[in-house]
Amino acid sequence: MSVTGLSARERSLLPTDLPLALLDKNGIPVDDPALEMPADEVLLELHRRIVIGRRFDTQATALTRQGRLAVYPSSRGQEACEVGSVLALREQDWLFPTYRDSVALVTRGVDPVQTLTLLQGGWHLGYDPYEHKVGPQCTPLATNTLHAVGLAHAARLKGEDTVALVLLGDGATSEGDTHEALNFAAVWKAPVVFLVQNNGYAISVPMSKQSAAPSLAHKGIGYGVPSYLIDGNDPAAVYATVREAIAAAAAGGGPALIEARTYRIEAHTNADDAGRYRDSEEVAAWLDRDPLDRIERYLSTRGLLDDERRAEIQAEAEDFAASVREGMNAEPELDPADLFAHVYAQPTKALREQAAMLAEELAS
Amino acid sequence: MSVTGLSARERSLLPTDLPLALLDKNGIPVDDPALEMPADEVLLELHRRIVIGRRFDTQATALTRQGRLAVYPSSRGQEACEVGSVLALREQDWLFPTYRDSVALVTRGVDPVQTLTLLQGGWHLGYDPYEHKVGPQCTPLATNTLHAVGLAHAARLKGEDTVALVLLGDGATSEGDTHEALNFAAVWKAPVVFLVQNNGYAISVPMSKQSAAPSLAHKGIGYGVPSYLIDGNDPAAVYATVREAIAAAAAGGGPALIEARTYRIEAHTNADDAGRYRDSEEVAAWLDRDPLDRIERYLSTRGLLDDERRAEIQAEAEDFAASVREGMNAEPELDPADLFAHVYAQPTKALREQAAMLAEELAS
Amino acid sequence: MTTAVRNQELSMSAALNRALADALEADERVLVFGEDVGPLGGVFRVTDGLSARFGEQRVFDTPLAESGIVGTAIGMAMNGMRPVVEMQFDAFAYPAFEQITSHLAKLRNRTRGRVELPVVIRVPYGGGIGGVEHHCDSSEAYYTHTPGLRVVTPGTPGDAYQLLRDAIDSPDPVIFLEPKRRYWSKGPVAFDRSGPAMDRAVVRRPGKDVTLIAYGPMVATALETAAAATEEGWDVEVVDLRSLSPFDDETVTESVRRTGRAVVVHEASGFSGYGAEVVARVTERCFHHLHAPILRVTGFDIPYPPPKLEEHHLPGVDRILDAIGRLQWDDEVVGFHG
Amino acid sequence: MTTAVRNQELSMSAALNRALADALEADERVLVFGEDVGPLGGVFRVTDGLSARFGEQRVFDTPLAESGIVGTAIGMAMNGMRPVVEMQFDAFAYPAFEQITSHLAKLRNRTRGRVELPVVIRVPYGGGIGGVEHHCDSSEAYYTHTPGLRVVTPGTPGDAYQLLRDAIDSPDPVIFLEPKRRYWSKGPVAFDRSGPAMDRAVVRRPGKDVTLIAYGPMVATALETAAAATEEGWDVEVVDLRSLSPFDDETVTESVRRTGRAVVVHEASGFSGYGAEVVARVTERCFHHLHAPILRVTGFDIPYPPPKLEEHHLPGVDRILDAIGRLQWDDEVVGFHG
Ligand SMILES: Cc1ncc(C[n+]2csc(CCOP(=O)(O)OP(=O)(O)O)c2C)c(N)n1
Ligand SMILES: Cc1ncc(C[n+]2csc(CCOP(=O)(O)OP(=O)(O)O)c2C)c(N)n1
Ligand SMILES: [Mg+2]
Ligand SMILES: [Mg+2]
Repeated sequence: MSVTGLSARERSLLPTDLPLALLDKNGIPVDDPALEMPADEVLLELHRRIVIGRRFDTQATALTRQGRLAVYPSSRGQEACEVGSVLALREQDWLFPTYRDSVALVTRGVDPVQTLTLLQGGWHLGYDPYEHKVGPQCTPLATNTLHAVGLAHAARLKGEDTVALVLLGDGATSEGDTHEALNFAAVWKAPVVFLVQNNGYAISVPMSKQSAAPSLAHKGIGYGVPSYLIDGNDPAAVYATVREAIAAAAAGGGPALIEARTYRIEAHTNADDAGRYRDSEEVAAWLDRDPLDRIERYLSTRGLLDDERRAEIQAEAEDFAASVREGMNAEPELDPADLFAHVYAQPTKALREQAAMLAEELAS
Repeated sequence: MSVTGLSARERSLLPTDLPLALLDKNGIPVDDPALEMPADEVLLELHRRIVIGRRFDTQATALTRQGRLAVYPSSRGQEACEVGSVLALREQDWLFPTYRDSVALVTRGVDPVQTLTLLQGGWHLGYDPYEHKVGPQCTPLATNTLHAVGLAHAARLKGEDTVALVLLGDGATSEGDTHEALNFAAVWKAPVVFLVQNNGYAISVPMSKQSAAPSLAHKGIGYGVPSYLIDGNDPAAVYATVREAIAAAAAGGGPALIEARTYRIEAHTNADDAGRYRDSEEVAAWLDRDPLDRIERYLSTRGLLDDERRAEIQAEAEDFAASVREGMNAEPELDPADLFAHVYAQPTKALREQAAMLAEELAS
Repeated sequence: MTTAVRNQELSMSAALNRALADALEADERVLVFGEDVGPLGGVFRVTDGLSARFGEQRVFDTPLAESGIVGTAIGMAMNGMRPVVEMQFDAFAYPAFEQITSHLAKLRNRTRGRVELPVVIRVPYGGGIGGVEHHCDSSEAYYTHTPGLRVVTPGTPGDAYQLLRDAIDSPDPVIFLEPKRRYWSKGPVAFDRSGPAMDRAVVRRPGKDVTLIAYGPMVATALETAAAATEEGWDVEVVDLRSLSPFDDETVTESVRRTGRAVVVHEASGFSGYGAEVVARVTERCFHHLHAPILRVTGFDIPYPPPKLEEHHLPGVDRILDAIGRLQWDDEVVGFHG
Repeated sequence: MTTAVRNQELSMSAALNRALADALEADERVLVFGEDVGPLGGVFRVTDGLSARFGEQRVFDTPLAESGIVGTAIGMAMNGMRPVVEMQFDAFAYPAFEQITSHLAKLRNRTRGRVELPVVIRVPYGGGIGGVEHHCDSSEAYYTHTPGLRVVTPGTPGDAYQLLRDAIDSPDPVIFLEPKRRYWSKGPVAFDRSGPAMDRAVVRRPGKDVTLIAYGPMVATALETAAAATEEGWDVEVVDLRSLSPFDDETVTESVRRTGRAVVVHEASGFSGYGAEVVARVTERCFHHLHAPILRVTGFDIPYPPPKLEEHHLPGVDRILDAIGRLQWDDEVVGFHG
């Protein structure tokens, strides 16, 4: 087979060979970047939210050890994606997160206790999706991609200026739903941004067993969706890329696919034993590419961040963590009668009977 | 987003901008072709089989009008794909066809009456898949792609030199299973060739509503699968491409994706009314690109085919059609007791009871 | 144009088409989409003319992917739309099973009522049309066992109109099963929606000796059977369930307590089928009124047969009459399933 | 190493691991694959150590796609392999529903026996482990209603070993449901496969007053109930179905005719659930032996609850005892479902 050259269309759809970045791993701006460096206030906010997000994450992990959370999938190491993408959203945009994206949720403003309700075992969802325009944290992999496309397409039909950002993992890209979502979005020109957090593993399964493509971003061209490969540990790059993609989608340019290369520092969840499938050198190499370090160094070098300000933010993060601890110490108030509510808009006769039976049992 | 250039890997995976061809629509060899022209005997055989295949196809359509077939999805106009791909198979290779590929089946040597059994309403499958290494004609779209991958991977595990060729339509590429199959095949380096017959429509739905990609072949790079875009009405090009892909797969090179641009001259099936969604000019333009015409002109120009030989082949095709007519005139022998056979290896007690009940009913 | 005529003789297909048109007219949030539902009008012509009339923004063809259709319908409903989607044939709804089961059915409950999904999934189902494999499944039991879904199926053109309008207006997701062999059967259709509520069964024919419980494609067969049964001296009551989930205990229990005998009929395989639920719950409630166990007349426990054999699989008048005959009128003990 | 020990006390998880190892050892056509079944050994450690022992050619991780896993297993089986695949949790088998229903279950029949698919799909199912949403479904009824599939579920470590070996040897596709709350329960395991055939139910505890019909995770609960029931003066017989499809009429009918009373227990929602089939067919066959309608004790007709509420949903000893108490010992008429 021979290739006769690359058309302009192809050129506009393919990702770059190397991940786009604005800051290198030491926080030094890269030469001649293909992305626009966010404004200083944005960078400062990225930093602050990452500090808070990370503190939240370690707090949640600690809560699993105390038995206050049933399970917690940490996003430690992925905060550039969690925070960078959410800050790039406009108020009217929607976020469709997965189970791993609790940090994204709190960054979006969802109450941290409500964020953790699912993982606490209290109810399937603790927050109102419409309050902050955040879909339910999604467990069945890749299924949320289609919800995002539907919601965004409906917004367009209604003439609303809304973009949906959907988060998914490297593993989730293998599911049929991801394919269908990218295709529907492209055909409909739906304003959706797909952000794949490629953290190297689907539980224990490494990328080499997940895909043989040059990159996951190379999937985009097969749908006619412009794609970006970016350094997912660079908060500035994530922010800039998502911002650009959202602007394009809002302007009627259709969907975009972003693969952010990052790494899950913790095990899949507290219940997982990552030692079975990866070694500590690999983890160490990624710790060296830490997103928080990177932006902190940059801001410090630029003189935008001093020790005092850092201490302030750290204190804020500690307060936040304390509020989470406190919130999670309270047992959630759960009424068994609620089991029968909201199965249908109005409980059926059979459900009313079953509810009565349970009530009787509990009374006796 | 900016593209920094095309790597060698990318270059080897992307299809060409224009469909590859060996013969233009008038049967004139294209300049500087990227494919190898098949040997003369192959071209002659392609021609002969296309004549027979087309005669078979028109015969089958006629049988629907006489009520001898419940339904028939014609592949008229797609014979370059149907015949070219099958002749490129080696004996040890497997074919995984769809409902539209009856001509591929008879070309592979499946008895024509057995081929039509499904469509006659006699039994779900008339032939033994193992006899000619032909999977069941598959109706649930795209599901057969996974069967092909599994079979091919198993062959590799067993050390067998077997390649699986799976046929699918443009519409079927939108199903999640196609995505999963391409991905599994690529990761496993399974010897599978995916041939998409892009005939412009999924029943009534045109390509513009099916995909926004530059071509369907552009999906390949998203899996790391080398892809070909070819002229699907050029029998020589189809043969040469499938042959090349099979050789590469057999040599351990892994899967390939081929998009063949062709056209469904008839309606989706005899039950469809194509006038509702396309106009006759469009059909006429494609009639002008007829695969049979094309190879016939080429062979005639080359002096490889004269009127006498053509008459011989036509006679052979008529004989074939007559045998089909005759075969289909006989009502299939069907024993209602067979309903209960082969649900399990051994009928369960419940099925034996149900069979007895039916037998009693029929006896009374 | 739509309001002038109050009552019309229509085929079920035309009644459904009319229901969609009236719903599209009545509520701009209603969207109709799926495979070939646009210019073609659907392979059964149920959406005929709708995209021309309401525009391709509201009635449109999608890419060929059922999970995609249902998954995007969920997202649209989250954003205030009322999608009515079509699965081309019953077996082709299976790729959407995860979206239906894990999301469509459960999202209201999972979000404590915050997310409401008024989605209707239209599924042409059942056999009797000479369809080749995968075109004749009866998949109702997969849906009725999934809490959060409503499952309804019309047996007449009149119900087709009313139930589809009600399904579209329902705040709950509805699996709307269309008995494809009855698409072309005609019957009176009233457009004033004066029939019983969506979750109620109806007595289609009163009788005092035995209750025949049927739904969808089998309603007509049950009525035929009832007519034939008079010759044998049996006065058969026919109950048309209409709503498979929830189940109308009241109507069915009242009938069976009165007649003391019952037969449930459906096309789907019997084993672990919907009829089992009917037998189990009606027996629980009517045990001491029953003269004989409730029998089931169903498809066999086999994959749906090829066209030339389907007549043997499908419950017909004779087989139902046989079952009625085995209801221990003389107190002998015989079971249908052996 | 595997043959020396004849009998061992193992957890169900270990028994399953041993069954897989012995099957891989015994037959080189056996392949084990799925998500995380390789080096990790599966999230429940059922495949622990197998990829190291048998190599990544025979025990391997796949890309993350359930339809892909089942679809390729079908292709491999067509080519002479005997794939044993894992769905990580019950709800995550739904994406494979089309491959299971339209192909795995039907291909033998569709090809008139020419294509045989000895595939085993292992599905950890049920609740009681504090799992969050989508991790606790009981999906057996979706499979039991699909002709062509065998559906089995062990209630004990001993059965786990034997049934899995039998399932792998079966020429038919088998949905192998593993009750995840029992993974860590220990019990004796015999490696000589001397137990009853795969399609037979067993009486786990003989009794004469009432038959408790259970399977999978509820077998232990049923036995507990039987023990508690002696205090109330009831001698409870416990039948462990083992095979949900096909159903062992003989064993169950014999028991119920003898006791005259029965209760069916399962975790899944009751409506249109597997228990309905048990009630319907056993009632058909035992009607005149029954003193009361067969009752069901099941999960409610709701999506599986969050961890902190699941105890209210799951059938437990008290609820089962209540149902036994309602079996009209004094001839009063009360139905469980109201
Ligand atoms: C449909 C489906 N199959 C399987 C699972 C079980 N599961 C939960 S997380 C996970 C790995 C996901 O990997 P990836 O998409 O890379 O996301 P990550 O966890 O790395 O963020 C698996 C297999 C699931 N949740 N949904
Ligand atoms: C899963 C599934 N969904 C829907 C259908 C109904 N159907 C049969 S053929 C067809 C169109 C297929 O188009 P394409 O893949 O382009 O193949 P072609 O018929 O053009 O050869 C559709 C929608 C099906 N067979 N399977
Ligand atoms: Mg990952
Ligand atoms: Mg097509």
